[in-house]
Amino acid sequence: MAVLNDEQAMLRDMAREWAANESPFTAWRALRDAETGAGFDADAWQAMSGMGWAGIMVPEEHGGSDFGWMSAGLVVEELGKVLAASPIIGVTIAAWAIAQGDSDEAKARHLPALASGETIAALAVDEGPRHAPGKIGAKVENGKLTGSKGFVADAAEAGIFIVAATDGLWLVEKGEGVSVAGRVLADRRSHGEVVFDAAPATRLGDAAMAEQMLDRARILTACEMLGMAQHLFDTTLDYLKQRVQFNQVLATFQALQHRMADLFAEIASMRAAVEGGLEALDSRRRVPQAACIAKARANDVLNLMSREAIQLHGGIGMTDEYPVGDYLKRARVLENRWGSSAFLRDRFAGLAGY
Amino acid sequence: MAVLNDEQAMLRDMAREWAANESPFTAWRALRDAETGAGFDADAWQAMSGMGWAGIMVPEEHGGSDFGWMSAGLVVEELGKVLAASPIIGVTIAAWAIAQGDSDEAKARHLPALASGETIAALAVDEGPRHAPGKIGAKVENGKLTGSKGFVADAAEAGIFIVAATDGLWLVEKGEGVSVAGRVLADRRSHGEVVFDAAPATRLGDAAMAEQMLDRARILTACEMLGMAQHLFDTTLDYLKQRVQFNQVLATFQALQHRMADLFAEIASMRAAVEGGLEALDSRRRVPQAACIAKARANDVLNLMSREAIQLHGGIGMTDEYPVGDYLKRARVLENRWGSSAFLRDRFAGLAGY
Amino acid sequence: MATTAEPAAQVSESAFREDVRAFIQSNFPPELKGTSNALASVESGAGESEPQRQWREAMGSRGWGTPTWPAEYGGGGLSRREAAILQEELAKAGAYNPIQGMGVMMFGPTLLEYGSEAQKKEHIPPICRGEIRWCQGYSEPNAGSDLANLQTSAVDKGDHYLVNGQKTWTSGGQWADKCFCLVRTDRADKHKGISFLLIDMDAPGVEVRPIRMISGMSPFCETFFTDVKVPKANLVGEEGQGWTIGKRLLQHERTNLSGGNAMGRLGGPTLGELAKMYRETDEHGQLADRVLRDRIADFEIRWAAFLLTARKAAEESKAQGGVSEISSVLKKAGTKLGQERAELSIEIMGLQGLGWEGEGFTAAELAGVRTWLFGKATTIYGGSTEIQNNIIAKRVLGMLDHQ
Amino acid sequence: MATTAEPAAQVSESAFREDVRAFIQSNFPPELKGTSNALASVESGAGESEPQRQWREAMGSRGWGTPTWPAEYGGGGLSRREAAILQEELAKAGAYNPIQGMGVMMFGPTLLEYGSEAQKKEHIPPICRGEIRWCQGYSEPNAGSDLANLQTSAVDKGDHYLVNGQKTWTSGGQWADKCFCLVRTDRADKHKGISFLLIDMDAPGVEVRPIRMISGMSPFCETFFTDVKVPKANLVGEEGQGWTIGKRLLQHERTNLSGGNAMGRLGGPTLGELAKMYRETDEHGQLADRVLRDRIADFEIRWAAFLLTARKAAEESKAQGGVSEISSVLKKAGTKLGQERAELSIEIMGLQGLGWEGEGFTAAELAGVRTWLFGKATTIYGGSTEIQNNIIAKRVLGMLDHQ
Repeated sequence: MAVLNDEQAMLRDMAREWAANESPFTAWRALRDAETGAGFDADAWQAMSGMGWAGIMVPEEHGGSDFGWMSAGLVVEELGKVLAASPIIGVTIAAWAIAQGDSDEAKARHLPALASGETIAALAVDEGPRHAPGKIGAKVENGKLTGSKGFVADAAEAGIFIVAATDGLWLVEKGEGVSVAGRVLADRRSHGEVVFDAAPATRLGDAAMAEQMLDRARILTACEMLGMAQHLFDTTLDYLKQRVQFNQVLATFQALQHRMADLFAEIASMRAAVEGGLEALDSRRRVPQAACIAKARANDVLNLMSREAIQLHGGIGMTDEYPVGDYLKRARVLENRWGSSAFLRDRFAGLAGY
Repeated sequence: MAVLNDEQAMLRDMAREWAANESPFTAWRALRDAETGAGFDADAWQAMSGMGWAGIMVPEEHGGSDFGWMSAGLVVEELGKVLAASPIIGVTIAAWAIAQGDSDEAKARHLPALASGETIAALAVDEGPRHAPGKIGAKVENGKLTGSKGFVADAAEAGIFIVAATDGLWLVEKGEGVSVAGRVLADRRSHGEVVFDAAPATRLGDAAMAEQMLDRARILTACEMLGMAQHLFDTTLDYLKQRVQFNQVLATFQALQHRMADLFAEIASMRAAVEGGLEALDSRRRVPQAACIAKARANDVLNLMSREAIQLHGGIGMTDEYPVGDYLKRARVLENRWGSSAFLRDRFAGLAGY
Repeated sequence: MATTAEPAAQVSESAFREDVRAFIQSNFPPELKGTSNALASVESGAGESEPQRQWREAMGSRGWGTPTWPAEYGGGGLSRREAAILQEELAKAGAYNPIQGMGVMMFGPTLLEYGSEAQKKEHIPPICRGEIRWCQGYSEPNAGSDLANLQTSAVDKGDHYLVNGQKTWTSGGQWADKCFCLVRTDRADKHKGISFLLIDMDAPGVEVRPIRMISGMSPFCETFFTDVKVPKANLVGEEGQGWTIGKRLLQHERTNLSGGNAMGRLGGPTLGELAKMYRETDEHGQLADRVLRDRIADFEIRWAAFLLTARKAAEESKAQGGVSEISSVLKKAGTKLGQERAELSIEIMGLQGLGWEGEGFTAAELAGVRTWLFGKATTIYGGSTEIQNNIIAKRVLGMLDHQ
Repeated sequence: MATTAEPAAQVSESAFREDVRAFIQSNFPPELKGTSNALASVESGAGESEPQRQWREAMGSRGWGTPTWPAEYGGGGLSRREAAILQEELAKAGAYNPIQGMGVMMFGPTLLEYGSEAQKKEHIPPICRGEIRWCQGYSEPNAGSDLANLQTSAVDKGDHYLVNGQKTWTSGGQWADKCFCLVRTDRADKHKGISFLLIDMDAPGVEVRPIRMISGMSPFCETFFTDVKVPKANLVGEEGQGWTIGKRLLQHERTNLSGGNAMGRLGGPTLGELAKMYRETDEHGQLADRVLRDRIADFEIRWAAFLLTARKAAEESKAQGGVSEISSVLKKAGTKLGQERAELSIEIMGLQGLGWEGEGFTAAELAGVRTWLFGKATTIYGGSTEIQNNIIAKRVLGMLDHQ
């Protein structure tokens, strides 16, 4: 655990408590099994926004708290632990992009609504099933954006889209020239194909800013993954301490002890990498490298942890009734988002000049 | 273990017995510590040749037994187990190349001498520190070969060299235009840089034949590696059954049991791959693929096994007095020879068309 | 090594091959070409189509679905060589073996070894004809890896046993006709108190409850036995011999599970082909992503080595007779590779390979996700990888427990 | 998070920084720039050059080789912040800390915690001045991972102990002046029978025999004690307290070993740089072999995460006080990564990276081979990886042994 200041520690404790009491795994499961197609519970998001979580990256003058990335990451991690569905990552990143962006009008119009939870934002960057920021076809001509974006999270619920086009980052409001078709992925969250057909767009920044935004999205996504991996580790350890076979609890079997020790070391590495990413964002030091380290470790460790959690739980982990399968499915979706490990290693090597 | 015919089973038993009685590990160690620079013991090679092992790939009319690749592989594996130093791989492959080759004169002149153990042959293909048959610079003009070859095994002892040139495979005798400079690698066997300066050369075959020769060299090298890995596994298992810590023999610790089970499965895979390679050679079916499978598995499993053998032996394995370090050093040399796993995977994928 | 067949044998072989071809020609419904219902018998209750029924009956009438089983009990009575020819010809014609399921894979071979003459005569022929579906009553909520801890009791009532208890992970229990079951006939001895009993799934007191899995499918059940009467004629072997018979059956199970069949390796593209469908290729038609290509080749090489291992094991067990203890290695390695393959597949496809339902995904993509998830069970059931490791360490390598 | 320093502190910091610079300027012999003898003290008997001696004495006189140790015993008495500034300035000037070895890494911190006032006054100052080499007398032929099984006995003879027994893996025993040793003062109790004793290596009855390693080097010894008289003043703590003190020392050892220092991570090229020296690059100056490049990046990312883990552990242990139990994770992870790095290094170089001696190889290439081989010991000594796994599972995760 990073060494936190009082404000951060309070925020984390609050998020942890809220997640445990108001948004346990059963809350997610109730949403999923209702099969309404909704990606998150609107009331829950209002509650989160009411606690200020939607406005962590919104400047104070626009109604936010401007608490910084470490704070945002702590909240996202706690939500990840219980698999709470929310648009917090898209909203947080969008708030940063708008606040950093070129348009004062956009700031005044959207930041307060983002901070209050009224407006949902979605990030529309990739156009195919894999992260490929180097292959963007969406174009803006005369202030109108045209192109299609794939697998956009919370697309159906979004009021605004932060869109990567060939020449940089743009803001598009839902409405004229915007159509969304839902896609159901294994994680059962909200995803959609978004087609922009000469949709009115507001310019936020250049391609470099788009890259900066992606680094932030990588690190914040890694925070959700850290929460998931930590939960899987904890729940697996609990299970091993309780399940009896051969007249012994499984935790007493040395082969399992050593596997848990390996996983413990991996999760320590993942946590250091993810928290290092948040620190890099707050101090603005070597952010691109830190983002590669955070997300690549998050991908690899969560992948391993999700496989081991299933295996170490045995049959019960294979049942839909038990939570671990939902973590596994969500894990693979997030591993793909904003860069697979192969993508990130390529980027990391390029940054290091080899 | 492959299902063998009587002839093969007899040959294997003979090799196993000879290795245990006449060429145990201490024989290699005596050779190494004599520091004469010799790559193998000449008397031992005479003994091996006397048993017919030098002539396994030599046709009967030229004084060999023509027993086939499975037979050759069984002998090489047994020698690998005790880390016996010998030029058997170079001699066997050279015999095949000459027997398959274009020159009747070469057959008559060299095959009987190879079979009798009189002549040592070395394979001179790669020109740098990694296997790269696509990057051969050695050229033949007017029957004279010019070029240099790196890390050639048994170069100092060799009477003839089988040399890959830009246009195919050639035979060069030691003497005019041939100079050898020794190189001491970690395995302490005989290696040398060989410079050919307009050395008289006899043509054996085209580039396709050179490729065929390399597949054979890969599979036979994999046999030596199989013997080494099998020995390391067996000796590690023995050690674990004997070493007492915490009032228990180490073999009773479940974490070690499961690691040994993993290694057992890996060695079963390696053995199947290597024996599959030998069968492919004898039946001439899908040899290039089989060679990739055999050598890649041999590389990866021996690499793992050599690391685990050191670790599972603990401190004693780190001492020079104990044999395991010599297997480790030899392993890395052989992993590099005739294709690292990365090279072989590239080749395998190319053969499969992806 | 090359098989040196006698000329006489070659003649008879080619005659047999002709016979097989003619049979397929006359009996295999062309509309089934390239399809398969191999898993239907265990993994769904989907009904048979008319051509499927015809093909099953045709194969069953020859006993060719169980080609090497004795002809006297309805098997094909073929030699291994003939069975291989049959397999080759079926593959050539795009035909499948319609006689599948747990009866064929596990129960039949075990009953042939341990059953009474009357039991073989009663149970084997319907398996050969594909008429009866068997399910496995082994695991219980507190007897998973520690199978011998099972508590389902069978109390001797003179002419019958009275069975009470709960089984779980009963494969296809909701569609099965009969269950081969491990039950406790003696509480005093953990292993020797176990017996091997055959139970009708439609007997009064048998109740099944499907278990929904993370893949969304429900191929397994919880099975409850409440005062179920089982005739004593349904005891296989002797009372207390169940552990021995049951373990033998597990060896057959392992050998079958190792093939990775349950993980979508039945037909379909290779990983290299799949990657070429979803990823860019260069001017040589090779995958442009060299890192992915390297990982695929790594997998395919290990898979090839696994197939060689399995083939070698089959040859050796043929030479030595019986199922070898290498079955634990095959089960462990095959299921691991199957899972690796599924993970690589979805990685190749990216988010396109993670669709759950609805628009935007092909049927193959959606099936791939379910296969990936279902495949996670393969290293757990049939003796988990951890149990296989224990078996290898203790029985094969002689590494004992703490004294 | 950013450190919010007080303005006053900043002034004093910058004054301290000036002082350090001036000191380096006046005392660091320019000919030593970029060199290091950090390992010389434990890994060889190589003598000191005159400039090396001067530099050691200069650093020792300020106590800056042990910057945070108390000034009253010859340490630098610096705050952690000041020590960091010192480290920065040394690095900037290409200078090294010449005060190294087991006395600094393990024994000193332990003695400061458990030693008597007289012992600290006697032993700490010479460590701070780099005058005395200490070696570790822990392992024995039958007490490796099971350290508490040690048998070397110390019998109470009134004013002294009489020590008999054999130690092994004594690092630098042939060059050491003194040995901190675990000895058995009571056979009745495995753990409480152990005491922590300081032994002069030149005392009569002490004999050392170097062990030749697979790397060709002999950095360890077997040490034989035959009727060695050790004054009672050399007992640290109380009789029977040796296991507690000895384990504490191991925590310091783990923290130090984890850094991968022993695996050639001191200076030298990164793997990416190394690969660019030995492999082809493309038109962008990147490695043409994308598969190798991917593996190097994978390593470097995991290495970066490890350094972050170590930094975080240091911050936390500073916040909480003392060495944390994460030391086992650091030891296990750091040594594993160090070995991976060495394996990747030799793989990058191909056979050129496997030279043993003689012509055809650079000194760096030959050193790399020895480093690779020596590094195999790092997951064995200082508590093997298996022992660290046991510690993590039991002490950190609360997974108990069979009851």
